Amino acid sequence: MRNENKLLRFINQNLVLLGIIVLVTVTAVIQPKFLMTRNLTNILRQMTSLAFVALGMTFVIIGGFIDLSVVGMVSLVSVITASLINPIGQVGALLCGLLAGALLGYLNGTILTKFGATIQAEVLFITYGMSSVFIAVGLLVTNAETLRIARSTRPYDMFTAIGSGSFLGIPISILIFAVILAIMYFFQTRTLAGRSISLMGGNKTAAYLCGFNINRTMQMVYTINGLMSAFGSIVLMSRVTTATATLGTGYEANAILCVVVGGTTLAGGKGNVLRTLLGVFLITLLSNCMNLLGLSTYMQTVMNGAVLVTAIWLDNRKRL
Amino acid sequence: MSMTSVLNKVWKSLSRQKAVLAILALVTLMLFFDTNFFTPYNWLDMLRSTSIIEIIGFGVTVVVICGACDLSVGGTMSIGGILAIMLVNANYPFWLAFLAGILSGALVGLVNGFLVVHQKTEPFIITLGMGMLLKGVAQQLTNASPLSSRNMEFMKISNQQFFGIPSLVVYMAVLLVAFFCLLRFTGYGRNCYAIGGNYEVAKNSGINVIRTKWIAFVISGSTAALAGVLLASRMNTGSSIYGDTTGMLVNCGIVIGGTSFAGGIGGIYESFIGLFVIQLISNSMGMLGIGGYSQQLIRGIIIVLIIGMDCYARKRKREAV
Amino acid sequence: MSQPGRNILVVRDVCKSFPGVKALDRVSIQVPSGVVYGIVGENGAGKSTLMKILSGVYEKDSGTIEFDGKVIERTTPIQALRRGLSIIYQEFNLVNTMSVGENIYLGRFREMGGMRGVHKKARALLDSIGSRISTYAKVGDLSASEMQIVEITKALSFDSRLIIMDEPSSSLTSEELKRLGKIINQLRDKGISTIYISHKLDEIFEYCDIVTVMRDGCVIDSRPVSEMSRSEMIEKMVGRTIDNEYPPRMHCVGGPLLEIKNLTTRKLHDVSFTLNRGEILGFVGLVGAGRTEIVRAIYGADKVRSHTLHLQGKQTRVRNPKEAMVAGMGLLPEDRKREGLILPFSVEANITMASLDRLTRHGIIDRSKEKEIGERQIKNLNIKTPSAQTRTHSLSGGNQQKCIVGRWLELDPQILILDEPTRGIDVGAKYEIYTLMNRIVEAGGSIIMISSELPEVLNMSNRVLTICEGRVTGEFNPETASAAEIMSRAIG
Amino acid sequence: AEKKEVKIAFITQSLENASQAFAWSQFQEYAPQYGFTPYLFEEGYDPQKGVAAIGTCIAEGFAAISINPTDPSAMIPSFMEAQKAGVIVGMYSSEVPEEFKQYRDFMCGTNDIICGEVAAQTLMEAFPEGVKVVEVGGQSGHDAQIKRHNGFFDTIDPAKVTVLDSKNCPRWSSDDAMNIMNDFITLYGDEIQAVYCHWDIGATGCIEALKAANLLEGVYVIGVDGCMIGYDQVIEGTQQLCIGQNFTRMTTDTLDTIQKILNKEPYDEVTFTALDVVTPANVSTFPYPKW
Ligand SMILES: Nc1ncnc2c1ncn2[C@@H]1O[C@H](COP(=O)(O)OP(=O)(O)OP(=O)(O)O)[C@@H](O)[C@H]1O
Ligand SMILES: Nc1ncnc2c1ncn2[C@@H]1O[C@H](COP(=O)(O)OP(=O)(O)OP(=O)(O)O)[C@@H](O)[C@H]1O
Ligand SMILES: [Mg+2]
Ligand SMILES: [Mg+2]
Repeated sequence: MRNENKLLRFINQNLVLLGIIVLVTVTAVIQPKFLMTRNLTNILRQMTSLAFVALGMTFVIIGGFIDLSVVGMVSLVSVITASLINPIGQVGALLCGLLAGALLGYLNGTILTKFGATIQAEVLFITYGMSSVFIAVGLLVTNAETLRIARSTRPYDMFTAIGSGSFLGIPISILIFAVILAIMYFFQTRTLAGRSISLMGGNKTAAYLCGFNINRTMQMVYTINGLMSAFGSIVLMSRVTTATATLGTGYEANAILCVVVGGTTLAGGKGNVLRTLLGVFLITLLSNCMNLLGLSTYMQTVMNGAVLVTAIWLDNRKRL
Repeated sequence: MSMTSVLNKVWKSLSRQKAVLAILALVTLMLFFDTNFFTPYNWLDMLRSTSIIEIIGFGVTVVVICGACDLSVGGTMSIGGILAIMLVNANYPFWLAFLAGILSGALVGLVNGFLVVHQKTEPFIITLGMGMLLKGVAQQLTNASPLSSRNMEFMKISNQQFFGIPSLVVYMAVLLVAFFCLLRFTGYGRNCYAIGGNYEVAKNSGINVIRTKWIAFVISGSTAALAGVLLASRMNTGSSIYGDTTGMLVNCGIVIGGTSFAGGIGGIYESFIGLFVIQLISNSMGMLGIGGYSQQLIRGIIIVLIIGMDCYARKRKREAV
Repeated sequence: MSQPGRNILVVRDVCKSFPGVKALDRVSIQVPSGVVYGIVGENGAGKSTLMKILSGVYEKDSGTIEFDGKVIERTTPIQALRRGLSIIYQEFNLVNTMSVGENIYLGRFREMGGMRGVHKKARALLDSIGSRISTYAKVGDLSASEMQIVEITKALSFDSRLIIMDEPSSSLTSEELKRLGKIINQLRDKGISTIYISHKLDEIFEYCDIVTVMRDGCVIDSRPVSEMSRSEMIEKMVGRTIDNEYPPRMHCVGGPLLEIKNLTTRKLHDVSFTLNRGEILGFVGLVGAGRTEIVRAIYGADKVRSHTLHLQGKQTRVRNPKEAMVAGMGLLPEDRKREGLILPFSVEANITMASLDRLTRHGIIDRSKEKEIGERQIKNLNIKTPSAQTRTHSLSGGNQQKCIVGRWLELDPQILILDEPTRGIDVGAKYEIYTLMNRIVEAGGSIIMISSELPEVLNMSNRVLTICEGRVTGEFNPETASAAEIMSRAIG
Repeated sequence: AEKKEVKIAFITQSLENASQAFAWSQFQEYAPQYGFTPYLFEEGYDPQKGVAAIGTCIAEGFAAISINPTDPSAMIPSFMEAQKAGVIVGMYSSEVPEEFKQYRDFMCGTNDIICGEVAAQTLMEAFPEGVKVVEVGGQSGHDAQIKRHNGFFDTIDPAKVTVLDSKNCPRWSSDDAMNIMNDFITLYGDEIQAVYCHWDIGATGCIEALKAANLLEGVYVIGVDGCMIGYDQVIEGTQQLCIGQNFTRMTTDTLDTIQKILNKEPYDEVTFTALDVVTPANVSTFPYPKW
């Protein structure tokens, strides 16, 4: 009786994990090719870029805000990075891309604090507008052309390595992600800056009266998000070897869904970057499994939506 | 003295509604250019172009007043249209097509309401997921290719004119008045405001909060589907791609108009203005020959500015020395 | 009109448990018709819980409730209302965005015949208790006492025979309190019973006919007020004898520590004063007089038009709370739920949040030290909580307040600003907080104390400033000045 | 007196699509030579915006509209209105369904169905003994995607061409194409002999996926569009077939036709622009594209 309860509670607390296990088992039984190493590494490669973006988004949501402009940042950073390889070389381009992401995020944070947007809905639509601005700038810069890194005259082997290289059999992109994740986990749980984010998410006024600089924390959160988007952008770009002003379309909604499915509430204050990773994993796995099971693309969209709605619903029931 | 105080009052109410300011600014701007912007045809055309999202917006406003939001209306709209076209093509009478469309929307609203109101999930995220799901259903229904109607009579519903006024504008006006009265003068509408204003208080005052808010979602779903049927008639087609950007656009317009996502503040008139601004921007820029990326850039900046200025005004008020 | 002998409400052996807490343990009370029934008890004694069970917000675990002769099994707030039992909660229960009339008849729009009917009937009700509030005014624009009147009017609109008021006076000025007293007397004359919960014993003695003392979820005693003395009541509440409600006043005032000159904002006009070392400086004034605004301005939480601030003789700039903390200030805000606590966070996190800077080396928080601080303050302040990791929203009001006090004690500020530190706190906890205040001044700190309870200010402070309409209107030595003198300056 | 400006509108699905952006640049370049002022309207893949744009064009008294819509059949009611108002309606690189042809005045360019047909024919010529192919489709529900798919499937000889699998992308983005291709590789591995991708940049994603799986050698990759990247891939030999559309020709044809109609001269209702069938063998004979 006791044990049963414990088991139930464990299941309840780890629904996402359970979902992943069920999905993996069912797919592996019906389509054994699922377990091929190549497929598994593919899934890992595929999820890294979204995982980066979702990682940044986790901080934004813990801080009690939201950001719809990640798609704009991902695309603009990809354009900037790809077009800088020729003039300044790949290391320079990479650094500039990351810097650009951080700056775009900082710009978001600054605009929001200057306007004094504090309600999530305000933030939602302001970043929605910013997304439009970023994408438009990217389009103006490239004239909607797709930039291909393979066309650069300078070496670009570092980018291809990020996208498709492996180290000891593990994709390099996932290694980079693991390092960043570890840093971010440490940052969230152990540092003052990380704590200030969740305190702000919990109660802005109280945090302010205890000496936390809300505006600065907000800028920091958005800068982190911009930086993470830049990482996501670069990983994605090196994987597909192209950069466009529309790269990463749909990432904003997907990232938010991953974060929420992972168990971070939109109310702010509570959340965990590791759980977000589970969310990303579930979402990525889902489309892979559907493809392998031969479901039509349309059915996949239905299933995607259904799984998300169910995941959020179940997660919510647990909290009630 | 009285002149200045009147002006002051006007200015105050204007600055409370940035959307009206934006309209005035755009209209003033257009005075300096030689276009047909000020022709009655253009204004009727703008109203007609905006009528579909306005109608959706009216329903969503009820939900927003109750303190939630509905991003699934895009999917609801396209499903409503697809069902209507399917029935019309199968030679069922039009009223049945309308009924089936609206019922499908009501069903979606019922499910949304169950999840958001009864199960207390986060409306933003759950309706976003629901929108995704509905898009998939719409694709499944049509095999992802647009479905044209073969019935020219059906097309007329949204493409005719009543006394020189496009029928869609007339439908919109009727719904505008209906929704305005619903929220302003009926017990149901007032209950919505109470729920959005303070959920617990409304509950303790004996308002059936669950039912009221749930009905709001049904209303929102039904109007979205109704708009979908009208759109199908307007376009003579039902397709799964129609609603892709609608959900975000409608909710954004509502916020631009000044209806607060926190609930309890705003109304139909505000939403109407807010949604109209969006149409006005693209119409005036189109006439000025500003297209493509620059238009997207300007639209983004205007959205940021309108909502940002609203925030800023509130911040100034909070911090006033 | 009252029918003596007939009980409007009979509660028998009601129990209620929350996870880890037995909030009510076999509670029995009997409320006759047409009386004012007082309930007193420490924080967390279970007063609010009992009322919430009566009004249907919580469900009882066991026991019986009889209202108006009928046994009530399960009820919802609205059923209770329609039966004639209304409750005015500690926190206001109004929709700020709607009009007064609509608030009174919330949810009964149709029954009242639409907008016009609502306003007409609301007007009539408000007139009947002699209030001139416009029924079209937005509730959010009203003052606290006006909101209270709206609440009472709402209760009357249901033809209530029992009105529960859970700490109605915590946000009222003495003037407004008098008005409330009048209304309660009117209710009594109409045969309507009132349950009156308060920590302010003066009010209990003034208004109530019968009083029940609760402690730790149990009813300790119920008696006519006339048969119970003040000291007896306090003794029963805290379960021990308290010789004094206030600890002895400290006399360790030194030289000037903080000098404020020409503080001006939208609401404040040229406020200047000095705070000395080792002094407790009391601010007295009506609600809205601007006391909170003064301290928030000093603390850098609000913007100001002009002011100069000298700390230990040196001109210092305090533009935000951070700088205030660096300068050695701490603020215990007025509204603990909205401004003080992070409710979904643990007791520990709430206690340590101001001193995180000190626990941080190279940006990394020392978790073991954090735990240590949490435990220390919980013990130090005797915070009643299952564990340091318990979320603060399940704590009672007084214990929540202690968490915030603990937060500042840990930081040990030179100047501690306490804005209504004992609002909604029981006598025992109050005494503890007073002792803490004394400990702080003894150690060389200074305190600015804002309180709406005049006796408290008079007994604790070394000096009292009266504030009226944004101006400092007087300075008194509480040991020599009379309460009447001070109040007359505070009223203006 | 000053001559009245002749305004023509180019209404496109989305300028985010490079081919459309290039087409618009061609309008900007050539329209002045005909004395037209070109205006741009964008649907952003939302047909409602196209309808609204046509309304604006009517209000503003445009002479002609050249439109490449997201969903041609949805435009019919507004085409009727435009014609009633005397605005010339021309389809650009897209065609309305047969029964509605009376509501547009002319069409210039190719039909995406033909792209699919050419892809199928070239594929069958390259593999006379039969071939196993996977299809990576464009944005599902999109006019071009539907037509390129239908054209291909209606042309292939089921006896010779086995379609192993076919999936559409949620969007026209190369990472979606790459993900789908990866899953195809997992499922079919070296069975895959050919890939038909609906657009060149999507083909980039497919090629990268094949490369990573070491399967690129010998796989016949088909892309449609004829942009720089497509040409590059053909030159590199990673893509075997690139079906190009000549947007400069399409634009000048459109402008020609509009001028003829305005001058009341006889004109062709349909002007086909031949597709460029670019293969590694003949790539040097085509001019390198400008987009
Ligand atoms: N929702 C709840 N969940 C868990 N515990 C609760 C809840 N509400 C109250 N309690 C606990 O029940 C006990 C009684 O609380 P109650 O609010 O009734 O006290 P009170 O007498 O009204 O105190 P105060 O004077 O501070 O308002 C407290 O120990 C409190 O922590
Ligand atoms: N005339 C007014 N107009 C608008 N708001 C007011 C007015 N008076 C008071 N308030 C509001 O009431 C709050 C309490 O006022 P304030 O802090 O100045 O008074 P106080 O003396 O500290 O009163 P309290 O006893 O409530 O602490 C203020 O924060 C302010 O928002
Ligand atoms: Mg209480
Ligand atoms: Mg105060």
